[in-house]
Amino acid sequence: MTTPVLRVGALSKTFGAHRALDGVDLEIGAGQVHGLLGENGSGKSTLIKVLTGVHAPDPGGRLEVHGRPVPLPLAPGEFRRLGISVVHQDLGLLPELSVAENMRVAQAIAARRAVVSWRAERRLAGRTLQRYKVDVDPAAPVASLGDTERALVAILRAVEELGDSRALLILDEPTVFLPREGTDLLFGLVRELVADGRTGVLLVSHDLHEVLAHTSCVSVLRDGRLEATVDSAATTPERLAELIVGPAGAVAPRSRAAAAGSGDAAGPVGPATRSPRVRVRDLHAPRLHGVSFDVGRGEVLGLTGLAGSGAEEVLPLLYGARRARGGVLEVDGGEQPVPSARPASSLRRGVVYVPADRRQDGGVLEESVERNVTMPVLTELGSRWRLRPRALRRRAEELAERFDVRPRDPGAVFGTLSGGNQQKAVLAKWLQVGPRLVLLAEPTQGVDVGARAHIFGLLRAVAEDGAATVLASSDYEQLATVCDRVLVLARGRVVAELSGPELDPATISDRVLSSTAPLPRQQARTPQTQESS
Amino acid sequence: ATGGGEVDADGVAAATAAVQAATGDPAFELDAPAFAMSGIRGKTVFNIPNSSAVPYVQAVDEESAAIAERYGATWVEYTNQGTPTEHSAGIDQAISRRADVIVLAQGINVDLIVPALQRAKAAGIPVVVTHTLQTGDTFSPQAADLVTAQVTAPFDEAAALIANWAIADSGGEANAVLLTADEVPPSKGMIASMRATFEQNCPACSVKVVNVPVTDWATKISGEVQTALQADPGVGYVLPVYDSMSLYAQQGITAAGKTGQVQMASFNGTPEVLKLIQDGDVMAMDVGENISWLAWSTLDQVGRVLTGSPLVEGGDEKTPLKVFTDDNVDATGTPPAAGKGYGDAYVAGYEALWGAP
Amino acid sequence: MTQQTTGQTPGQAPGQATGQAAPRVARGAGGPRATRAPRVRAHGERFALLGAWALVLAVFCVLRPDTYATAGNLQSVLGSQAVLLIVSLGVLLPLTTGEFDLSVASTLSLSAMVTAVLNVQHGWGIGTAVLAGVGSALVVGLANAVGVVRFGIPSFIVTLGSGTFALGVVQWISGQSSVTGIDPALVSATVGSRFLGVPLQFYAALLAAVVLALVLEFTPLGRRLLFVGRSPKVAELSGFAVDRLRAGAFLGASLIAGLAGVVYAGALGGADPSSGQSFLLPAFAAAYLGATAIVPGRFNPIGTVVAVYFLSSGVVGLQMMGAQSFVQQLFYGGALVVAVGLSRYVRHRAAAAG
Amino acid sequence: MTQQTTGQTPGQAPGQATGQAAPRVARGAGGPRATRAPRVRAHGERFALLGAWALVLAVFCVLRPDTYATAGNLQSVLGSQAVLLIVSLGVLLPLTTGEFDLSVASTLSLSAMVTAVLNVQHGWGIGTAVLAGVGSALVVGLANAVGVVRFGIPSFIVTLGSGTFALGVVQWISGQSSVTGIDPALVSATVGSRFLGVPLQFYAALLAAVVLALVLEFTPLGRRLLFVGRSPKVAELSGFAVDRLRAGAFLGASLIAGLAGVVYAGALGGADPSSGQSFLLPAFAAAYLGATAIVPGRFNPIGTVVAVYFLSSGVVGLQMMGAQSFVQQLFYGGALVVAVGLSRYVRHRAAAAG
Ligand SMILES: Nc1ncnc2c1ncn2[C@@H]1O[C@H](COP(=O)(O)OP(=O)(O)OP(=O)(O)O)[C@@H](O)[C@H]1O
Ligand SMILES: Nc1ncnc2c1ncn2[C@@H]1O[C@H](COP(=O)(O)OP(=O)(O)OP(=O)(O)O)[C@@H](O)[C@H]1O
Ligand SMILES: O[C@@H]1[C@@H](O)[C@H](O)OC[C@H]1O
Ligand SMILES: [Mg+2]
Ligand SMILES: [Mg+2]
Repeated sequence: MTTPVLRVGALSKTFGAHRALDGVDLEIGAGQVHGLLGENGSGKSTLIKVLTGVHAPDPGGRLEVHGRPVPLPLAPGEFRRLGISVVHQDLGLLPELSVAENMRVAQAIAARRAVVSWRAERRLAGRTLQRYKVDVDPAAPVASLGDTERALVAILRAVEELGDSRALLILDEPTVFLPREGTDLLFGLVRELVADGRTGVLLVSHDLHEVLAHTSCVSVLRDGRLEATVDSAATTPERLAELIVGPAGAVAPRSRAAAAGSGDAAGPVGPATRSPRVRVRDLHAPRLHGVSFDVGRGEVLGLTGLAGSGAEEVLPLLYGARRARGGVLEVDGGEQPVPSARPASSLRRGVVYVPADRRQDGGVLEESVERNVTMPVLTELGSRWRLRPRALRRRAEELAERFDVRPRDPGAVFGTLSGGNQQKAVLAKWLQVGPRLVLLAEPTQGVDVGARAHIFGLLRAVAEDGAATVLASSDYEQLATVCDRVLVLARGRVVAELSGPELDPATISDRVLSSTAPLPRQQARTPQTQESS
Repeated sequence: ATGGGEVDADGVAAATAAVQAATGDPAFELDAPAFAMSGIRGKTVFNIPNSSAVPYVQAVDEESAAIAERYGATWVEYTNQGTPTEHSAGIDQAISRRADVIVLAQGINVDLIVPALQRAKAAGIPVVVTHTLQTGDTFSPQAADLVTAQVTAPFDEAAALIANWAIADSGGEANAVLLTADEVPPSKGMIASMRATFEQNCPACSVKVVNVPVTDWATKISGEVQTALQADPGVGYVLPVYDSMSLYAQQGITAAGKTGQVQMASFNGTPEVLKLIQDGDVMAMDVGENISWLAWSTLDQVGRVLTGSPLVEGGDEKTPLKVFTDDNVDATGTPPAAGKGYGDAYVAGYEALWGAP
Repeated sequence: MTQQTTGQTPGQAPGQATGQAAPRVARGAGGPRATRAPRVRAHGERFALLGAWALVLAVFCVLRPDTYATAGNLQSVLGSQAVLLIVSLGVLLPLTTGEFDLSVASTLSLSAMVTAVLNVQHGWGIGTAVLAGVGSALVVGLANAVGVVRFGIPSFIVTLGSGTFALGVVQWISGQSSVTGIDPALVSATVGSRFLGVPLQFYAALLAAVVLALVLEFTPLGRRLLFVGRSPKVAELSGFAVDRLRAGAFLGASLIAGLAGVVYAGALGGADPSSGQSFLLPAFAAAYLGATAIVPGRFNPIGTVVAVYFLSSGVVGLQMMGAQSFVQQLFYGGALVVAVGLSRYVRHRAAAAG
Repeated sequence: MTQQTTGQTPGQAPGQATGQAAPRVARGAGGPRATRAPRVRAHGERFALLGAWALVLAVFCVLRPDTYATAGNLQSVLGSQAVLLIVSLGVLLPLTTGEFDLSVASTLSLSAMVTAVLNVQHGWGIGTAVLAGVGSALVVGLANAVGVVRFGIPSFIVTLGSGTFALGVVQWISGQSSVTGIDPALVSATVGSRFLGVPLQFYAALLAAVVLALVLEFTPLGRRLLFVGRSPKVAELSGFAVDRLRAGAFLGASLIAGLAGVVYAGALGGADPSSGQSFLLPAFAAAYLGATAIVPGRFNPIGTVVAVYFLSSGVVGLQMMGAQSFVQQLFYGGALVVAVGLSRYVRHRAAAAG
């Protein structure tokens, strides 16, 4: 057997009193796609940050690349020279710069040349994009790209950055932004990459099926310790879930019934039997051409579609986080034109929105969990002129308990929570207000299996209370699990409605893929939010 | 500081006399050759004031411009915010406009614009510096032959009057805080003059000097004054060398709760400060210089340069000082106005020297 | 409505910029409450600046027992910084929402000058003159709000511009000279009357600080302003009227600066066209330094009070020692950096031990 | 090594702050290159400020054909702004990396004063005196870098403090008075000699601007600095030595300010302790205004050059018209806000049309 591209030994990392990594040993072989799994907060991101020199590990850890020992901690940027490159979960793109500037930054910078020609760089970036058949204009600002396109740009950048000493490509939850087509493109690319026999891939993901489908072996972290490394071919999702959360933990939910929690045997009530609580009529936006639907009391409606289909646009438009061109939203009989919606007015109508990008939009990283989760209820728990600190604290404690936010300390700084716990806190922030309409974008993105089940349960409970829920996601598994009904969008229109027995991941996937091809890129890329009031 | 000695009655008498002598309307004492001011007709005077943001400076320039225009010259005012960079740029502008004379007015430090003055000299444009040096003083060697003429001012005499007034007012037992700004050219001489006067006329007086750079006047003077009054409760006089400091100093006295116990005297005769004498009890005396008179004296020397007439030797135009107190301040008008309260001997005097326009 | 947030928002083209400086004190921070440090250590940072102040007082009391360690001196230290303190509170508001207001000093001058000119030269009653002065200040605030919130111009440049413009107006209406002889009632209401030996303006400034502190810490409004500063995007999605809050912060800053101008006019017994400018940098220094104390990591009024008096206690001590003005500068500059550095150090220690 | 990024880094407690103002010109922005606006429109913004400059020149040439529209006047406008231009380039570097340097003006004074004192009072050769002057400037830069990068103190307060301290040193070594009579060789190298009627200092400043522009636009270093300013987090994750880059920006700013001080000493033929301060706000104004031109949305040297001359052309024109100094203030303040506002407007239009 060849030397592994990367080997770490006895790697630990302590933050204050907390040991995020605890004596981890890991080996990634050449030509191998190696999965890395673990609960939220188990240390995955920390491991990656050690490998990229962001964190200095505790003394005693070892690192070998291509069999050569490398002293720790790594100097800034050293990982580059070792042939390691990373796609961080937040992608690490600068929206205000062009695709080419973003893609070529490392090469342009690493070059010993004194001068960079951005024209040449643009050409090179264009070539890379072409080679992988990604139709993006290298001169376009990243801000004008959709999520998928951004993810592809980030991934292509990382592949290019591997350079000649190519050793390891790290993907930290690369697929959460990607619909199926993007995922396929990505893994096609990954296979091509490892085929050279010199490169390994470390894939961090919470999607057990995906991991099993695309890796040759999987390591599982629990509380910073390596729980096991198993052969992907010889294991099952259930076994993995057990490794992740421990034998006593929950098992990945396979059905709505399971998601609804124990004892809730009652299946979803069909839409026909519900009185519609929410009506959306003729929603128009640059990428939406007349979308209409109803959502019943207690119903969970899914929205999905390929990138550019408009599915991911609907929620921010309804909430007023972006401006629609036309359309009407009716909640409990009260009508309002969508273009005049604003977050504040939506909230007053009982409409809440949980954005997909929690780090950017969900909460303020440097403030405490308490301050974050109580944002919408400041006056409710106090008065217009007075806060009630004790009431706020109590509410935060309750929410942390109910939504299983870890650590359970409302004084903890939001930004220090692991990704999954941030998501739980953001959900807590919105679901506490007793909403009439819940708009959820990718609610379990980056959330571990245990927490995912918990979140599904919470969503169910909100629905039981009578809220109408619209859930936009490209996770078909999730849609099948929690939704009563799923609408598939393409070219800015609803092209299919699935319910009852059709609600399984494979069918949803079929319908999405068979919906007409996505919009030409050209159009898909036009800035979505130009029309100002 | 001095102090601790016996009260010197002779000194007090001398001080009182000196102050008394300066309370009347001054006479025109300049003794210089006559010349025809009409010769400046058609010439361009390019005036660069120290800073256009100082009202006192502005008032002098406005009066100068009026006189120059009366005699047919063009007066160009280079408004600026008081930095050496602007002063240099002003000289370049004067050169490019082919001015006939450049006036540097009211305290520009010529040493900081030597390179520009060299360009003016190369361009053959004479430079007149006004109201910057103490009468009798000369420029540094590097600047001396770049300046054609100057108009000096009796800064030291004014300072001595302030000291004498405090001596007289206290009956020879003044405990005074002197406020200065070292970086302003005449300041050091003025402080020396005040010290010398106290030493000579008042062995029992004590003196403390506090320096506050101009840029800090607004934020620091008030605090400094309060601190000084706190540190020595016996202080009875605060004597700023320039009366633009007195607004802030008065604030310090008020804030220290010493209104009625501490008095101020200063120099310049700025109308707003004279108004403080009229209005309140803190500002008690101001040594005034007649703004109009300064304008006429400027024009006198400038006219001599432009017409090639003999210069006033050393630049001593014998511009007078007048002491204003509650007794005579109303002569400057209510509210006080620039140029009022000094009589008009200078008009007749200069017109006699210059002839008709 | 043009939205100004970090990310993209409706009504804005992507690639559209707000161009804003975000003068946060604490980027990745939440203050020691948020850290897991033991309470004792956490208090170390909260009270580090108070400690430094006490130290300065102690040193000078020992060095100058007869003059420094007197009630009179204390009264004079307290009484003399009122205007600076009020202006510092003014800059603090926009800083909290992530914006700079460099126009406060000119706004102060404008308010003082309008009040003085109308009262002295046009014979208006002091009450109406004061109202007009404060009104003129609000006009500057309105211009700032419109420039920043509506047109999306960086606040640094809008307020630099509006401040310069306002100063021009001051010079214009004053004829570039001081205006003295304001109504004695105003003088008496600021420096003329005393309570416990300290002029009334001190109590006015203190009251302002306390009110502002209560608003920022204990009202929904204060919480909202803070969140707007931390992340406009999150604040907006949380339903806060971000534009109105930011505009309000600018108006509030101008209102406070306008009041400072009125107090200044009372303290001077008039107004002068230029001296207000000298408050600008000290006000920012106090706001930033104050953000290391009491509620570390946040701009906060009580911390600002401590900062102002810490600095002035040192300067007064040096003055009593007869130190030259450059020594005061050295102290001022050095104290700023050392005090902030120290508070970071305390926090580090606390974190390391936690 | 202490990392300063948005996220969390070793050696820093959670809740630990770098507390930095990020004076970005363009937050979510990319400028017109980035928008899909037709090229003409895009050029609209790039060249709007140049157009405004041309307009100002044209207006005054018409109003004052004999005095304004002369080679002499042009030469004097160009020649007189060299020091301001160099200082503006100094503030631009830290601005690019998202930091403020408020100490540049004091650094300039320090460098000028050290040079003058050593040359005039201690008889050092002008070459070594200049080196010492620039060296003293670098000490300030080092202090800034250490304070900001190592201790994580907000740059606003570090540089306010270090600037105040440096000014104290200037007052100290100068005895609070001007030091004149510097070696004529320095005078001749700055304002004494001319090329095409314009003093050499102008060409020095222009050269500095061009070099800096090339560095920022066409070298890896420039790109890194830009990335650090836009997102320290991303830059760090991309493996840049963020700390070193930010430290380097402060050192670079001080170096440039030090050179500006040397030029200033040459232009004055000496040094004075206070006038350097007057460059501070205009330098920031020029940097921010310049960020609306040539490469809109980024602080850029050539835009800064245009901004400096746009403003000074207007002020000189007003001076020639005999406008009072308050009119100059009104122009300056108004032009700042209007120019930036206009460039936003052009961008909006472009975006709307694209
Ligand atoms: N800079 C830090 N300071 C303090 N604690 C930290 C820091 N970074 C991470 N942690 C803690 O270390 C633990 C591991 O976090 P890490 O981000 O590696 O988890 P993860 O496996 O990536 O989780 P997720 O799946 O949610 O992303 C968590 O408890 C987290 O709160
Ligand atoms: N500003 C911050 N302060 C404290 N800790 C932080 C901060 N930023 C990031 N972290 C820590 O870094 C860890 C990793 O964050 P990262 O953004 O890489 O992924 P994540 O948010 O954990 O998402 P996920 O699993 O869902 O990967 C978090 O667990 C968090 O503890
Ligand atoms: O003439 C000057 C005067 O205007 C100012 O008050 O101080 C210094 C003097 O040079
Ligand atoms: Mg993670
Ligand atoms: Mg009186």
